[in-house]
Amino acid sequence: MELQSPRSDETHGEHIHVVSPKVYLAILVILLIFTATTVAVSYVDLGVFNAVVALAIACIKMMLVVLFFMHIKYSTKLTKLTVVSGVFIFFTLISLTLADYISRAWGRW
Amino acid sequence: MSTSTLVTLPDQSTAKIPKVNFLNQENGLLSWILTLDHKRIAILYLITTVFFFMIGGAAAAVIRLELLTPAGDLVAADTYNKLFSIHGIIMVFFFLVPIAPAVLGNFLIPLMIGARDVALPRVNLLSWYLFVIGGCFELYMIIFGGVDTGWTFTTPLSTHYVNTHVVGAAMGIFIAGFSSILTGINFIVTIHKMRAPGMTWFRLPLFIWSFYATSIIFVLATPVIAIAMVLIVLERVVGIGVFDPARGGDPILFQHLFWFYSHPAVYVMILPGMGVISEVVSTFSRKRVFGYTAVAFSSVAIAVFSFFVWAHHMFIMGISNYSALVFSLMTMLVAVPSAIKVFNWSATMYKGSIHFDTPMIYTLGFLGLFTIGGLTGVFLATLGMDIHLTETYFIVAHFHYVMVGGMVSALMAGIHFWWPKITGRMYPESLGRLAAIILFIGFNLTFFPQFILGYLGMPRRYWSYPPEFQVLNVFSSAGATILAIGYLLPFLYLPWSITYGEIAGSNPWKATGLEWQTQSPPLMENFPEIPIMDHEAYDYDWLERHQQEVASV
Amino acid sequence: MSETASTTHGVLAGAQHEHPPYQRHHFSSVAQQFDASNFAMWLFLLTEIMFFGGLFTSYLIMRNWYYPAFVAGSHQLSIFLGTTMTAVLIISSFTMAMAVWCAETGRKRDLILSLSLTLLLGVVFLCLKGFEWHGEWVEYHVPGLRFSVENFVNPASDPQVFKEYHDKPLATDMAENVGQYFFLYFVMTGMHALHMIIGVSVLTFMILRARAGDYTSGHVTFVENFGLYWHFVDIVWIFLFPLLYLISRHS
Amino acid sequence: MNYISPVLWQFLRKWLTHFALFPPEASKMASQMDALFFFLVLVSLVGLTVVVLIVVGSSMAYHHRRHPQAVQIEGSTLLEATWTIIPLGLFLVMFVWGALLYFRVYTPPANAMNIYVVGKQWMWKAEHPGGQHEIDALHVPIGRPIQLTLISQDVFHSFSIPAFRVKREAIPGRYTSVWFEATQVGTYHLFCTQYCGTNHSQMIGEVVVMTPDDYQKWLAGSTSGDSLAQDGERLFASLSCNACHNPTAAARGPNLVGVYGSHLTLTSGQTITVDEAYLRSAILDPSEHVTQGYAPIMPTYQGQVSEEGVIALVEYIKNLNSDYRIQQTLNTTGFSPNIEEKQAPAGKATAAPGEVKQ
Ligand code: HEA
Ligand code: HEA
Ligand code: HEC
Ligand code: CUA
Ligand SMILES: [Cu+2]
Repeated sequence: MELQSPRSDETHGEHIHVVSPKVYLAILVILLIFTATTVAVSYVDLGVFNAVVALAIACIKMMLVVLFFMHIKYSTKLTKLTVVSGVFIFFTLISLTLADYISRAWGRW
Repeated sequence: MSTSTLVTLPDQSTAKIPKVNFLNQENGLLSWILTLDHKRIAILYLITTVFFFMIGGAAAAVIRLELLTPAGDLVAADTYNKLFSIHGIIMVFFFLVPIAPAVLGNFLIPLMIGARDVALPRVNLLSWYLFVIGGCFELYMIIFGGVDTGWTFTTPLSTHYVNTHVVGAAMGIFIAGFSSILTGINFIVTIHKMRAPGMTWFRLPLFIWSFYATSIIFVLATPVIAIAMVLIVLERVVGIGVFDPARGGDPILFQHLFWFYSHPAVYVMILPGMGVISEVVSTFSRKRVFGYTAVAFSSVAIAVFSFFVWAHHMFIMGISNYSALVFSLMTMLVAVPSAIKVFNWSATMYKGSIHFDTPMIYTLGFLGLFTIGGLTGVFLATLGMDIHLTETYFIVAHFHYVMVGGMVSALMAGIHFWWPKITGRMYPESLGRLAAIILFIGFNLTFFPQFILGYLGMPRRYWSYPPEFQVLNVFSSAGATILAIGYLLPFLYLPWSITYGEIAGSNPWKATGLEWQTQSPPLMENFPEIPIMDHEAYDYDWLERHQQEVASV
Repeated sequence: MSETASTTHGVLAGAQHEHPPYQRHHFSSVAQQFDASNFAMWLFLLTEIMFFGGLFTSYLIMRNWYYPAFVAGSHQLSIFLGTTMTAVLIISSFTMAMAVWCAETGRKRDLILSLSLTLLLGVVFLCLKGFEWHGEWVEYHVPGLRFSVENFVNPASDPQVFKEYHDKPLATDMAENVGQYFFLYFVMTGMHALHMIIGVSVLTFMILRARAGDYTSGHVTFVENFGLYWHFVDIVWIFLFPLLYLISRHS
Repeated sequence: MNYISPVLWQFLRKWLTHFALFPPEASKMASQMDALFFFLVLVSLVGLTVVVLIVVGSSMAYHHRRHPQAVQIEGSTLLEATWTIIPLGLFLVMFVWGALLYFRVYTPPANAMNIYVVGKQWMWKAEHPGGQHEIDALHVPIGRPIQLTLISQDVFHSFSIPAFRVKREAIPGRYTSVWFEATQVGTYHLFCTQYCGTNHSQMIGEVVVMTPDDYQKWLAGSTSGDSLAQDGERLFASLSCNACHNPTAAARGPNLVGVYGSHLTLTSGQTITVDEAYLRSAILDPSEHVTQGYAPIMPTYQGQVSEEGVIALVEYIKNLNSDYRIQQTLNTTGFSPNIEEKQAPAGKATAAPGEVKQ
């Protein structure tokens, strides 16, 4: 094939992976269930864990959307790496900033 | 191999300006301002950023005049504050951050990787327009009274205590920020997806690696200053916000957000220069770059590590001592890749066959000045030392050494190096060398005394100062005059050369990059047909064989 | 590799091949074009992550400093409205995903339907949001412009919320800090709404183009990329919802 | 030269004869800082020399006329490792040394004499424990560790004494501290180094270092009558803090005797140590940290006391070691500050200094 370009690293399929509507529907249902759960859990007193649980559920929901609605599960390594690096720098911003606040001798913590 | 200077290559004496090239392929103002061609957009950027450089330079001139005498006698205190604020804002956000990526990067990335254009030409044009709109905000702000917060917009000064055009300045930066973001996205996509066949990652010129690193910073850091600017504007408009200590906010939070961008941004202001230096050192030593992989990865390392060091600008500003430790350590780490690069460039010259054309002279200047600037940066990163040095002229000297001595020298090297490619003509070589030498001398005279001033304790952003600092300040101002001449010379001979310069031919420096294997100036679509890369970068043997082939055809 | 063999002629001088009309001149293939713009979209979303990153950082710091104020502020928001908005947005993400599927499989009528549903849900979300903002305005909860600490120093002055949560009165200095909560609330939901408005505008434009059959003839890039954007905006809300609405709802 | 400025000529001569590269070393820290500086300069010179030697050496040896054919060298892992590891090692040494110094400058010794400094646009106001106030000046004795507790009333300022090699930002809404021990009698520059608006460059003054005897004389000569703690005591009465904080059984607030330096448990379960910063915060944002066992009823005094007033109150509470003092404030009314031994001058009686009249 003379058209096969020798571009080295990224392999891209000729066609995008088509995700079936059934998957989408399943994800929708799960997302709605999680939404209900997070609301319900917020009415239970878990102390600091309220926030933890709420964020954990949000993270799961995010993962579902990213993996399926946004097709990351079916995409190239490059795209996956892109997403991961974005999230990583996002956490750098948050964690290093908060680390400063937490470690102050007397801040407002 | 010929021993004559490179400028008189056989190729050159017979060369003609190609009949069709990107400069004359289409005509009329509209064909320029609506162009999608990356080379034309680069030229649009060149014109606008140089315009902003003049504004910033004019402000610098008045600053140095004012500092000639200890008393604040030339301009009012307010005016002085506006001058250095405008100088900093314009020089950083509207000159040095955009000029290298948007001019050199735009022009060269597609040519170097063998593509017809950047991946998203329309986005490219859009980013120029955003830049111009942002610039208009700044011009409006300057004309209608300026801003006096310093380029760092320290809260709560900028939000509650000054009544100058902070909103205008912040909006300008916000909009221009999106221009940077779009440029960054465009470059990353282009480098990933548009490389010519055979152009593997490790065959890319090192220039591309450093622009890739720059683009990472553009994409990940710029949005944070965008939101910081939005919060400043909101706080000024509604009177409450997260930065206001009187209403429960925290001004140091602003520092975190600001420097999260602005520290990586200083590497935006040096990485492209490092790319240029790699090309120039190699070409004029006629030798492959020593340790390609190390130089390539150190660019990426600088970009990645630059995200973990921002709080070194806040060592005495009330961050926790433990945080200060971590950030100081990370700063030490980020300095190492720069050191690797400097040594690798030096080693590239070893056993080379060195030509001292203008770009090379600028490069030699870069190596010395960047090393001094970088090492004094390490002084500042050393926690205890920073207590004494911070907020003095030592910092001013540090960052002018890296930004002006380093980056502007590299930029000059780059512009001179690719000028024949951009315009098809040579500039007067002797004037070029003269300007480079004047720049070097003027620069050192201007900014070296500031290191001493800083250690003596002269604070920065001072409109008047105690008389014992005067002598060094006069040296500095005298140096600035020489520096200005060094800048003005290219302003004269480069435009002159567009019409009167010798015709350059496609590869006047006998360089190996793909951009030199096409005509100068190139066609709109860069290459008559997409080239295939079948050799390493900086392969001078390949070049020789290739040229013989061409000659024998 | 076949590189050396093919050095004699350049791969692909554009004119020799048949191009679909939507392939732009500087790309050598449709796949390359799709890859490039898809990747560009992802990079753009990275910048969006960082853009909201600054806000999340501010939020976390203020919330830890002024937790009681954030609880009191949060209690002022209607959980019913918030949950409804979340559901609406999630469903709209689903319809958007379906739109991508329709485009990929060339179903023009279904595509228009999915896009229209997405648009509708987006508009519903914005209306609910506007309704909620209006409520805050009426109740003097807009810091800087129309703000009063009355509801927080004297929770009983807001019988509805009081009946549900029996909030203890806040000291005036803490009550002032509810301003920080609402400042962040307005900035965060405002930025989110701004993204929604942009999304809704683009959707309108897309529906028009879809009717002309633009996306169902193989050129799905635009739909796919817009889908990414829409899902991203959804994700932001997925985080805003617990952070702003669900602070200590028990009590 | 003469033409530019006669002053300049004079200074050029002076400068050439004295050639100052360093500010005077007038504190214990100064020589340590300079030692680090010399080390840094030395390492940098070595590094720079190496680079310059390679570059200039190659330039001369391999000029293309002398060396027409370049030798292509791919690289050398060994060499590259060398110039990665050596700078890294040196940088780490700098880091450790610098960190040690940093902690020394920002960790005041326990026996330091505390002076409060308030920065505001555009002046420095120093408050000595004896009640002496000075503006844009700071008098300190030689040979005694001095701690500065800094705060700003408006924007960021930065308190810098180059001769002592110390500097610290004055931050709105928060105490910061720095310390030094002067070693040389003399007058030194005091700068505001953080840009703070129009007259930033005028926010300067002098630091006067005196022998202990001179210092005592100066203290005696510039006292305004009351010490900081006495000012605080007056405020404590006039703001009716004593209405709740008193030794009676009916007191609604905790007894403040000996609270400074103690460990408190808050309703949030956190334990904290009471320092100046905590006291300040307890007065201005009381509801942020309510002490266990008490209702959050203490009103905020934000906007009612100036930073100087807060300092006076803090100093008062710090020095409270018996109920007797509080009893005193209960016995007097806020408006007649006739505190024991001294008769307050008439006319000063209307409002305690530091109280913001609205
Ligand atoms: C182009 C811009 C640029 C670059 C590249 C740098 C590079 C560096 N900078 Fe600089 N910096 C600025 C621009 C830049 N800086 C600006 C604008 C400010 C001030 C902002 C303001 O407040 O207005 C600033 C301020 C600044 C501070 C804050 C000071 C303060 O506010 O108190 C610090 C502190 O750590 C710092 C450190 C460094 C370091 C460690 C590097 C390193 O990356 C340098 C690495 C390079 C080298 C180290 C040289 C090469 C090394 C060798 C050749 C090895 C030598 C051999 C041996 C040691 C054996 N810089
Ligand atoms: C890219 C960045 C960049 C560049 C190129 C420069 C270039 C120069 N800068 Fe500056 N500078 C900064 C970035 C830069 N600077 C920043 C970020 C600050 C901090 C601001 C702040 O504190 O907020 C600063 C601050 C700063 C100060 C400190 C002010 C203070 O703290 O009080 C000084 C003082 O000497 C100075 C001087 C100079 C000089 C002499 C030049 C020279 O190199 C300039 C030489 C150029 C010319 C002289 C122009 C040539 C002439 C023309 C093109 C024609 C002009 C037309 C007319 C005069 C009509 N700069
Ligand atoms: C209405 C009563 C009241 C008044 C008036 C009052 N306080 Fe308090 N104060 C309290 C209560 C109750 C607490 C404990 C709960 C808390 O920490 O908020 C307290 C706590 C404190 C604390 C923290 C120490 C500790 O043990 O918790 C300090 C310091 C303090 N007050 C100082 C002052 C000063 C100074 C004033 C006057 C300017 C003042 N108070 C006025 C009621 C009051
Ligand atoms: Cu105060 Cu500068
Ligand atoms: Cu930095």
